[in-house]
Amino acid sequence: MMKTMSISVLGIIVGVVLVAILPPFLDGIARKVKARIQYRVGPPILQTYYDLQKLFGLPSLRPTENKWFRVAPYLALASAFSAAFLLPYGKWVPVKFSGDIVVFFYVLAMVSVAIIIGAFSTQNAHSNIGGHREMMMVLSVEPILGVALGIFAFKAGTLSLSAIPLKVPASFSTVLAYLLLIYAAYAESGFVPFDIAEAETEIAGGVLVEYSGRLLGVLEYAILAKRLVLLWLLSTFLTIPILRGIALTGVVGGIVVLAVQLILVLVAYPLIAALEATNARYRIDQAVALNTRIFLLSLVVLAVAAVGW
Amino acid sequence: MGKAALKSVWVFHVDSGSCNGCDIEVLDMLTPYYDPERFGIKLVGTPRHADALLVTGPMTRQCRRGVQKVYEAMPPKPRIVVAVGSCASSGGIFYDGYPIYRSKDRFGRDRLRSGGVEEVLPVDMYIPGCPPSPEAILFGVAQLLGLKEKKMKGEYYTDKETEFKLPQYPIEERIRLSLRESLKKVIGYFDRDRVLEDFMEIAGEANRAENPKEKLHALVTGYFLQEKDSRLKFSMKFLENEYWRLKDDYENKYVALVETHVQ
Amino acid sequence: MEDVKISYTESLISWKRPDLRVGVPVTVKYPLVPTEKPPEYRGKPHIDPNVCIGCGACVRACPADALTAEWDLENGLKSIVSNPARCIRCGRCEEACPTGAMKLTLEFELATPNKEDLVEVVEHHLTKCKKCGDYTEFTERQVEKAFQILPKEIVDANALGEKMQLCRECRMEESVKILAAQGRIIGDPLLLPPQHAKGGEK
Amino acid sequence: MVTKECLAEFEDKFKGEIREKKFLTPTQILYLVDKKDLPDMAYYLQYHPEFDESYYVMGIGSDERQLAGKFAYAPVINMLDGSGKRENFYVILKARLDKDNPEFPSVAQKLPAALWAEREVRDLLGFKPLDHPDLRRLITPEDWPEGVYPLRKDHAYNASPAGELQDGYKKAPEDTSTVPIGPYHMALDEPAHFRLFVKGEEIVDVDYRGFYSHRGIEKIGEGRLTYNQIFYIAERICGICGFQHSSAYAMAVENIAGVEIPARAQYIRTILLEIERIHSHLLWAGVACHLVGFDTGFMYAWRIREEPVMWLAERLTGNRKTYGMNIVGGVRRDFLDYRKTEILDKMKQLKKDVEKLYNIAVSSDILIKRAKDVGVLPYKVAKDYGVVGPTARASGRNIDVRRDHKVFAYKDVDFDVPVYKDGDVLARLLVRLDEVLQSISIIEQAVDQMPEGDIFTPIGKLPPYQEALGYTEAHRGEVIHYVLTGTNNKVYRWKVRAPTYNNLAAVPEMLKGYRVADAPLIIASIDPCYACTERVQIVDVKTGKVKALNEAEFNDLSIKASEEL
Repeated sequence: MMKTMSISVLGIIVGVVLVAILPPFLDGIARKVKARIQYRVGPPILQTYYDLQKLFGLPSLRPTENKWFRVAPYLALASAFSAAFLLPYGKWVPVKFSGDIVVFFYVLAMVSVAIIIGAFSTQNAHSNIGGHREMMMVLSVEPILGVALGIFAFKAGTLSLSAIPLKVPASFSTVLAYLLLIYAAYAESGFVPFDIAEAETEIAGGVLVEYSGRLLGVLEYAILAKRLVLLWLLSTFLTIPILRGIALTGVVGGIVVLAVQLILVLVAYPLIAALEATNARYRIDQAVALNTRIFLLSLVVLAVAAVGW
Repeated sequence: MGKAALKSVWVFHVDSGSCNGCDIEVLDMLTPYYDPERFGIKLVGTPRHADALLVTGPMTRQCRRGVQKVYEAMPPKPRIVVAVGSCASSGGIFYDGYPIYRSKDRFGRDRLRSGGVEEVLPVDMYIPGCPPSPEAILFGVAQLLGLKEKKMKGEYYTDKETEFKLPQYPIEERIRLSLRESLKKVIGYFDRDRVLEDFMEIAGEANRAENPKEKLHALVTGYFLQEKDSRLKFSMKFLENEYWRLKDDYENKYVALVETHVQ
Repeated sequence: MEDVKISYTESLISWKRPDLRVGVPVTVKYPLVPTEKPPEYRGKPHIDPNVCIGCGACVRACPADALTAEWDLENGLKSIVSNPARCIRCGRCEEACPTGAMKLTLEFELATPNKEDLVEVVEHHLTKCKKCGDYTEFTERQVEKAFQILPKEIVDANALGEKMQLCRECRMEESVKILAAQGRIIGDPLLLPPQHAKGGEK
Repeated sequence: MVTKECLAEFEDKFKGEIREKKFLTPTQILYLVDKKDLPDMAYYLQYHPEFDESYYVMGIGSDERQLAGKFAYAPVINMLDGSGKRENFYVILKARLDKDNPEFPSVAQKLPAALWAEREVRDLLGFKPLDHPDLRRLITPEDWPEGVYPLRKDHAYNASPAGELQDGYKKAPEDTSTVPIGPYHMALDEPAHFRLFVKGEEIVDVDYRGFYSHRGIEKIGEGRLTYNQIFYIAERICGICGFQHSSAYAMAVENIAGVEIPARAQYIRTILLEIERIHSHLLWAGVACHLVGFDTGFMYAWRIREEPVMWLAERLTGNRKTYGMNIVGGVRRDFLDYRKTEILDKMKQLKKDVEKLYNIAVSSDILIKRAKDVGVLPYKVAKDYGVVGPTARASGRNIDVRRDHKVFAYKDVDFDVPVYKDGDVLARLLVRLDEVLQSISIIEQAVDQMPEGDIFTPIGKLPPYQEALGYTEAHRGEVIHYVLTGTNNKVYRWKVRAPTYNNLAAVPEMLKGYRVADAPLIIASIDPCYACTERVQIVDVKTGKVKALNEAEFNDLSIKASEEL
C-alpha cells in the first residue's frame, strides 16, 4: 500500500482539458443520435457549447436570499472536477493516494448533495420535489456503486482507484461487479429512465427549475461533467485491465490507453442516447424499488466475492 | 446578446386563453418535420430558463396576471416576446369579448387594430395566422435568429392610382353573378371561379354560333368527354341548365315587368 | 387562350409539396430553402386594387372585424382596410366578394416585428350627389359596376341612371315624391328602411 | 314508437308539473315543467331503469325576459338504452324562473353531474340554485365585479367592467404540502391550475381552478355575430375539436330551419370529423408518451400525424386546423375526385403507421407500467358525473353519439365502438388507438359510398325564437350545442357544452391516492381541453363536495425577480 500522495501535472492537464471540453461535446452527440432515431435532423454537434456559452453570458436571477442557492452549482462543479482528478487518464493519474476510492465515492455523491442543497434552498414546490427525488435516487443508487467499487477494491486488494484496474483479477464476481457498475453508473448519471429529478413534464425541470443564466449553466455543466466522470470510470475499468501490459510502458503506451478510453466513451455515449430515446421515465417509487432489488442482488455478489469466486 | 444567443434560444410557451390551435402548432413545430432544434431552439419547462416567450391567445383578464408573472420570472435579458397567432397579435375574433383584457378603452381605428399580447407585454415579433402553420412560426423564429428578412410591408392603394377596368365577360354580368352564386351549391366557393371561367369560355363561343342552345350543348358534351373529374362534369351540366333557366326567366319575367312598368 | 392548356384539376393534382423527404431524417429544409403551400391553402387575404369596387360586402361578411371600411365623408373617401393580424382566414370575404378582388393568397410568411406592415388599404372616391353636391355612400366604381349588372331595360324603366347619382336623402326625397304622387305612401317616409347599398340589384 | 311508451310513465309520474310537451325534432323532446320537482325529474331520467346508459348532459340557463318575461333553466338528459333496442333521444326539462327572484331547487343535490352547470348559471345569469352543495361566488375573471351577470341581456356583449380582486383561499388539509400544477406547466398545453395536496408523493386531495381560457364566446355569438358567422367562432372554441363544434352548431341551426342537408354534405362532414378525430387521438398519444418521458413515442405519433393527416387536411380544406368548411345547410368546399383519391392514399399509409405506433406503445414496458392501474375511474363514478367520450368508454360505458343518435353519415357506415372495463390510463390509451383504426375504416367507407349531388342547401331567414339541440361525438366525448334563434339573423341564446366540462369534474376522483408523478398523466388522460370548457364559465371542483379556491399566487413563478449576480 502506498502511503504517499502522488500528483501528476500532466495528468491534471489532461484531466482538466478532457473534463472541460468533452461533456458538452458528448451531449451534442447524444442529442444528434436521439434526433436521428426520431427522424429529425437534430441540433449541430456543438449545440451544447452554444447553450452553455449563452448561459454563462447571462445574468442569473436570485429568487431567494439563501446563499446556498448560489454556492450549490459551483460546489457541484468543483465536486465533479475533484472526482475527475482521481481517475487515470492513460498512464497519468492527476491525484493518487491510498484510499482515494473512498474520496472518489464521497466527492461523486457531493455533486448530488450540492444539487439537493440548491433545490431545497428555494421555496419552490417543484424544486423541492425534485430535490426530494434526487435524494431518493442518490440514497438508492450510491450503495450499489459502493458495493460494486468495494468488490473491485476487495478483489484487487488496494484502495487506490487508479490502481484497482491494474490489479483486478478476472473472476466470476468481478464480471458481476462490472454489470453492477454499469447499472449504477447509468442510473447515477440520471439518464432516461432515471431522469426523475429533472423531469420537465412532471415537475417543470425539478431541481433546475429556479436556476437561470450563469448558475444554470454551471449546474448543467456539473451534471454533464458528472456523467463523463462516471462513464470514464466505466471505460477505465473496462480498458485498463485488458491493456494492463502496455498501460505503464511509457508515453506511447499511455497515449494508446488514453485513446482507447476515449474511444470507448465516445462509443458508449451514442448507445446510451439510443437507450434513452427508446425508453420512458420511471416513476420515483418504481425506480427506487428497482434500485433496492439491484442492491440486494449486489449484496449477493459481494458474498460471492467474499467466498472467493 | 452576443453571437451565441442567436445560436441558442430557449423558449417558453404561454397560453393566454387561446383556443389550442396555436398551442398545438407551436408543439407541432417541435416535431420531426420542422425540428427547430437545428437552430438551437428548445422548448423549456420553466420561464427561468427561457430567452424567449411564445404567447398564444387573446389575453384574457384571468390570464393577464399569470403572463405578467411569467414575464417577470424570465432572466432580464434578452426577454424576447413573440405573439403567435391572430389572437395574440391583435385579439382575433375574440377581441371585444367581455373577459378579454384591455389596458384602456379604445375607439375607432385603435379598437380595430390593437389587442392581444401587446396590451400587457412589449412584443418583438408578430406571427399572425389562425393558426399559423409551423412553417409560418419557423419563419418568424428564423427572423429572430437573423436567418430571414421580413417579407411584409404595408400596402396602400387609391383608386386614382390604380387602373380600373370593369372585367368583361362573354355572358351578361348579372347572369354570371347568379351562376356564380348557385355554383356554391354544387362545387363550393373555392373551385367555382375556375369552373365558371371554363363555362364562360364555352358559352361565349356558343353565343357566337347561330343556334346557341345546340352549340352550347355540343360544347358541354365535348367538355364532358374530355374532363376526368366527375364533379366538374356535374357542375358543367348544372351550369348549362341554370344558364338557360336564368336567360328564359329573365326574358319571361323582367321584360314583361318592364313593359308593364313603362305602360 | 394559351395553346396548351392544362385543366384545373390537373393543375391541382400536379402540385407537389416542395422538399418532401422520404427516409431518415424527414425534417424539411425550410426556412433555409423556400417552400410553398398547396394551391388549396388559405393564406393572407389580399385585395386586388385594380378590381375592387369598394362595395364593402367583405366588411359585412368578416366575423373577426379584420376587414373594415373607413369613411371620410369630408373628403369623399371610403377605404377598405384589411388587417391580417386579426384575420382568421375563414374565407368569407372571398366568398362574398362580387368582383373577385378579394382573394386568400398562398402567402404564409407574415411574421413581422411591426404590425403596421401587414395592413392593406384600398382607398376609393365617393360619387357626388347630382342634386345637393354632398358625397353619396357609393364609390365611383360601385356605380359603374351597378350599371354593368343591371339590364338596360330596367335602368331605363326605373330611371335608375338618375337615381344612382343621388345621395341617400335626395334619393329618398325623390322616391317619396314619386310614391306620394302615386298615392302609395304610408307612414313617415323617414322611417323607411335604408336602401341596400348596391342600389337596385335584383 | 317505443319512446312514447317509456315516456308515458314519466309523464304520469309528474303529471302535475308538466305544462307542455313539444317535439323539437323527432328525437328531442322539450317539456315545459314547474321548477318544484326538477331534481326528481332529472334523477328519475338519469337513473331510468330501461335507459341504463342515460346521463345528465348540461343545464341551459337563459335570459328569456324579452320573450316570456322570465328566466329559464333547462337541464338536458341524454336518454340512452345500452342494449340498443330502443330509439335514443334527448329530454329537455325547461323551467321558467321568476324574473326578480330566479330561484330553483338545485339538481346538483341529487346529481353531481349538475354541479358545474348550476354554478355556471349562477355566475353568469345570477340564478339561485337552492340547496346546492356549494354556493360560493365564483365568477369569471378574478377581478370581475359583484352583481354583474354577463349573459343577461341587459349586459352589453363587449362591456368589461373592472372590479376588485377577489381572494378566497382554502387551506390545505393538515400534514400535507401543496404542489401547484399550472397555470403554466409543460404537461398542460393550456393554462389551468391544479393544486395537489400531497403527503410525501401521495396525493391526498385536489383542487382545480380553471377559466383562464374563458373568452366570452357565447356572448360574442349572441351579440356581435350573425348566425352565419357563428361558425367561425364556434370553430375557435377549440383548435383541436373545432370542426366538431361547428358541425354541432350547424346541426342545431339546421334542425331549427327544418332542412335536411344534402347527403353529399353529410358525407363530407363525416369524413372531416373523422380526420379531426384521428389527428386529435394521435396528438394525445404523443403527449401521453411525452409525459412519461418517452420522447421517441411522442415524435413518432406526431410525425405520422403531420404527414398523412395534417397535410391532408390542408389540401382538403385549405388549413391544417379550423377547417372553415361548414355553413348552414351544407359545406363550403367540395371533394373533387383527386381529393378523394388523396384521402384513400393517405389512409392506406396511415393504417400501417398507426399499427406500428400501436406496437411501439404496447411494447414499451415502462409506458405500460406507468399507465396500468393508474387513475382508475369506476363505472359508477363515470355514470354519476356524466363522463363522456373515450374516458367513459374506458370505464365500461357503452356510449357514443355517432352510433346512438345516428348523426350525419354515420348511419350508413359500419364501425365498432371500443369499450374497455378497466378504467385506467392504459384503457384510455387503448380506446383511443382502437378508435383511430375505426376512424380510418369509417373514412374509407364514406369516401367509397359518397353520393353525387349538391353540397349545400341555401337557407334564408331563420324562424325567430325557435330552439333545438345539435350534437356530435367529439374526440373527447359528446359536444352539444343549444340554439335559440332571435330576430334579424341573430341568435338569441347559444349554449355550448364541451365534453371536458363533464370529464374534468371526475378528475379529482381519478387523482386521489396516486402519486405526484402520475398527476400530469392522469389529468392528460381525459384529454382535457380547457379552451372548450372555459369558453364561458369558470370551473372549480373537488371530489364529491365542491370547494372553492382562488389561487392568485403561483408559487413557482411569483418570486421577485432580477437581481444580477
